Amino acid sequence: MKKLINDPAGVVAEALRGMAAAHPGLRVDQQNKVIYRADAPVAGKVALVSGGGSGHEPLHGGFVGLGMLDAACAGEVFTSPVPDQILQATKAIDAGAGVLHIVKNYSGDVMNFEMAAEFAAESALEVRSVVIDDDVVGRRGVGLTVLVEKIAGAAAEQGRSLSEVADVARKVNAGGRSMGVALTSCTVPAVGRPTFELPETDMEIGIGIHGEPGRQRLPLAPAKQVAEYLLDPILADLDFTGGDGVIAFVNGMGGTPLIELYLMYHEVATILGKSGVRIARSLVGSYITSLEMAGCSVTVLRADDDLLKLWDAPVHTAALRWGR
Amino acid sequence: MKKLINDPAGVVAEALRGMAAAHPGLRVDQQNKVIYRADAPVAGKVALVSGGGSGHEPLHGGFVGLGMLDAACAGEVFTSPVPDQILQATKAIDAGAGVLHIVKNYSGDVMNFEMAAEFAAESALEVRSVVIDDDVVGRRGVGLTVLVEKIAGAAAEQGRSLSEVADVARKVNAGGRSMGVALTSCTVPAVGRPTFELPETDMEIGIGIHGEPGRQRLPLAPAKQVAEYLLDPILADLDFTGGDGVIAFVNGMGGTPLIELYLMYHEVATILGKSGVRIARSLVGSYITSLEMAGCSVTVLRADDDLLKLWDAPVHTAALRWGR
Amino acid sequence: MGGTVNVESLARWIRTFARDIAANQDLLTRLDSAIGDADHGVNMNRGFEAVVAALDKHRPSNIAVLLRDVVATTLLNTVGGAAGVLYATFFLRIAVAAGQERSLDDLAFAKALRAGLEEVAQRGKVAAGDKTMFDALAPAVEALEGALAGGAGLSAALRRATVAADAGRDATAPMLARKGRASYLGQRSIGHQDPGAASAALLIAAAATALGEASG
Amino acid sequence: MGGTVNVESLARWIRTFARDIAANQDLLTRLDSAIGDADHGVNMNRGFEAVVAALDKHRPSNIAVLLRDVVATTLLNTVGGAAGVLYATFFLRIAVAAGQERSLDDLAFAKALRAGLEEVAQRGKVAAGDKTMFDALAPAVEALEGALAGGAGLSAALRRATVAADAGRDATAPMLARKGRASYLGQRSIGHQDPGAASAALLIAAAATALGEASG
Ligand SMILES: Nc1ncnc2c1ncn2[C@@H]1O[C@H](COP(=O)(O)OP(=O)(O)O)[C@@H](O)[C@H]1O
Ligand SMILES: Nc1ncnc2c1ncn2[C@@H]1O[C@H](COP(=O)(O)OP(=O)(O)O)[C@@H](O)[C@H]1O
Ligand SMILES: [Mg+2]
Ligand SMILES: [Mg+2]
Ligand SMILES: [Mg+2]
Ligand SMILES: [Mg+2]
Repeated sequence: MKKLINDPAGVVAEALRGMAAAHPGLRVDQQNKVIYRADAPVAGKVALVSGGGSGHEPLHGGFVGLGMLDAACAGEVFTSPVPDQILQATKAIDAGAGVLHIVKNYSGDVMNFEMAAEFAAESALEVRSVVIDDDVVGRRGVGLTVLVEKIAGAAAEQGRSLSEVADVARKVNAGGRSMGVALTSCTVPAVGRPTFELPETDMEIGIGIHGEPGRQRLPLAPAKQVAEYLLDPILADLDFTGGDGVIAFVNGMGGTPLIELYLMYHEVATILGKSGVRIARSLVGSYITSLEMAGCSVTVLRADDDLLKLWDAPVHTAALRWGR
Repeated sequence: MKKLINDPAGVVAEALRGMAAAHPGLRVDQQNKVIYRADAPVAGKVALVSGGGSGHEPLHGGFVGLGMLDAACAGEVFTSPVPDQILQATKAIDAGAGVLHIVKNYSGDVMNFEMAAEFAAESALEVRSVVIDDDVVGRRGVGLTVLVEKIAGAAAEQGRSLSEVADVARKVNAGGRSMGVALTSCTVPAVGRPTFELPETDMEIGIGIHGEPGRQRLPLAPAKQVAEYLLDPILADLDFTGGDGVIAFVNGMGGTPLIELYLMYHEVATILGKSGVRIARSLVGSYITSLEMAGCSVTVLRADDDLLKLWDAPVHTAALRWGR
Repeated sequence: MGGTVNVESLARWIRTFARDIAANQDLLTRLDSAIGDADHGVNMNRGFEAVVAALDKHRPSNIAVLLRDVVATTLLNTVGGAAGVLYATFFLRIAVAAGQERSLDDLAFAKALRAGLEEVAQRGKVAAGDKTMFDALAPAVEALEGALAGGAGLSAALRRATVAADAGRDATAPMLARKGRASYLGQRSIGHQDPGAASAALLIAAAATALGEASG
Repeated sequence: MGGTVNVESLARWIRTFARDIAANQDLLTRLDSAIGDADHGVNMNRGFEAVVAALDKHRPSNIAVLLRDVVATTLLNTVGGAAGVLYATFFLRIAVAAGQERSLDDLAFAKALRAGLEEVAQRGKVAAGDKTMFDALAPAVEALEGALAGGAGLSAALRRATVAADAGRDATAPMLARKGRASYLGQRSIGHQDPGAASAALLIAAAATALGEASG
């Protein structure tokens, strides 16, 4: 296992220390492993919490800040956070306007957030949950999570109500689909060996973000072909033509360099163009990763005018930043 | 070779197409492989050109935009651009206030930029060159290049003159040092096999950014130890205490995930703290890479008030964005 | 003077399970590598190490305090993932069933396990054949109930439960996963034993060891 | 009817070198993997493929047009890296020395090579023993000059130059690199042949083949 780490058991805590040191705009609760906007709770604003296993950086901690999340709960690597963490975060950021939980659709995440929401309800906190399940293969929460956090975050920043923000998040979830490919596996630090073996000649299609094997193992193929493997099921699942176009997102899994992601984006844009899908906005980079896995995912989100405006709205986080 | 590419010979051109498609704020000359600010030449402003081999993305193309570069010339993978490209770019962005060439200190880059500058002089263009050589091992241009482009770019945006902007760039170069480590090699697409073999148990200390072997091969070590290997020679080379503090930059080589970079940043910040070096600003992420190489580099830049203000000034590029 | 299952024997059960998890951590993680995300052994071991540390510090006055405050709460806050919630839920529900008691008789213990099982099913929205820990736990509880109803002592009944849990665990191998991460693999989940079923079978075996011997 | 070296034989030299580069592309890249960035063979081959394509299209009227407009300019715009500039510089300087001539005699050719060599040294700020292409080129030019001065014909002189270039190339192996990427390796550059010296030795050998045979 070749990693820049010390004790495998301390990876998450030590990385959080680094985040805290690097970003004065964040406040990190080391004890509970929660990353907060330094100015949370933000008076009058619906608060957004997300979280999940670590190893997907910059997700979620890198998306805490103005226009996106108020708090992110970091679990162990690939292991959902625990209810107590989530509850702490929920309490800490609630500014009276209610709290939205953004949850990726994995048993563990869903159940831990569910319990946290039950506990929060006992404390008379108003919590809504949105479960993200954009992956066309397994209805897991993958790339779209980034777009949900950005867009719902902008809606909250605008002063919309809890149910309105939840509706925006659900609309994004309903209109977005993703699909991923792995060229290599990845190694959970505490395990010390790759989660699965992938021969030099093969790739895994239909992966999630936890280094789990995909739906199908295929021989390596040119980028053009890989883009088709990823987009065909996405385009078959939902109609993306018409409307105000789409947000197209090519995401790296952690070990794939940007030059390849841009090359893939070229292929994706070409296929979408041929399919009559208009790209209104795009995002290319490694935003939701699986440790050092090589590979990428493609997300396509049907956008309307409201979603595009929310997308364009200012965002100031460690990993996503634009506007104002 | 596991890469998301088509024909190895087409990687650079296809990635540039992706960049052009993804970033409406850029104009890409596919023929000459030059990435321009869409609004270049910017009237009255000193223009900045950089460039080098591809495979270091987001460097340099990702740093074209307001507050940073006006043009970036992309060479083949790990091969410097050619004089004609650089000359084209120089001519295209010159707005009458002169052009600064930011050149990393490699024989190939230096000689190609030199020839381009000679040709430009024949066309009566005013060109200055700054050669970046921050690497403590081999005086190559590495991580500091990103900081030079940011800071000199801000100076140009402020309306400073060519010689003033060149002076700023030289001041940054004089006050910054870097050192890198590789955990794995990388594979040049046209070659198809890793540049060097690195056993599972070893790492290379003192690498550059071209997948070349480093100065020393050592057994893998914990992050804390690696941080010392990198910082000791940096701190021995230059005094970073006092003044207005430093900009500390932990850079990923392409295949190392962000969670490890933050963990490394924690170690770096700890050592700097113990050494009496005050961190005024920081940057953590993969900004100057070697394809999919796993590893990182550390850059420390002595900053004064002027440099910090220039660092904080607005920048709007594909890969670095803040302010206004 | 009360039932056959008491705070001490239950604590022994937990400690035995913790030891078996440690011994099988690598196996559980390997199973989870094949069809999941390679963390089940690591997660369970982290949690049960913390539980044992908590047990070393506290002397729970009754079953509810043991299983809720020491076991379930610790698991909830240290394991994470699907298994963390589900095991915590299981013990929490047993704690509720036990109330303020210091001991339970065989039938009350079996009833408590049944309640725990049902709460797991509800929390996990899981049914038999989904290829989860439920497929080891459910036959075990059923075998326990059957044996006790047939007049067996707790020790013999737990031995039968262990056989049933092991069979249930083995039966997950040919199943197509419908819950948890393994479900994303579709057909490719077939042929691999479910890691949660494997840890659940260890839990029942630990009960046979720790509670069975206590009751003779 | 002028000297022994003319536009046609020089074009043959370039084509021969291009063929040898293609045949040795992998070797050159391997040498560059050991102490550089693994692109010398790829770079040189890309450049000389383009040069041959340009040669196929143009019929250069004199040496200067051949070596400047066809060879040097093409190399300059397609090779990149250190070797691109240096080889382009070399041919450019020879072109300047040749002026508008369609052919050169032996001594004029040797003088042109000397001028090219010196321009390379100046552009590369390189000297003997720095472990670069200079270490193959310089002894080759010297051997050529010596042989011609001693009365040898061009063919024999180029054969001696080839031997000198090969020896110069081999001698780079034990050197500590002081220029180019290999210099970053410090002591570790010792024991590896310099890739640019290897391609330069091919260039001289190609001259012996293409120019030597022409002049008999
Ligand atoms: N919805 C569910 N209901 C019951 N058991 C489940 C469910 N989801 C997962 N499991 C069990 O949890 C086990 C995986 O646990 P673990 O690996 O620790 O968590 P995670 O899947 O979150 O990584 C699976 O093998 C399965 O037995
Ligand atoms: N300053 C220099 N002077 C002379 N030759 C040099 C110099 N720098 C590099 N070289 C030669 O160039 C060769 C490397 O060429 P190549 O690999 O194509 O370029 P790059 O080093 O830019 O990748 C070296 O082996 C060396 O012979
Ligand atoms: Mg997990
Ligand atoms: Mg090169
Ligand atoms: Mg798991
Ligand atoms: Mg090279």
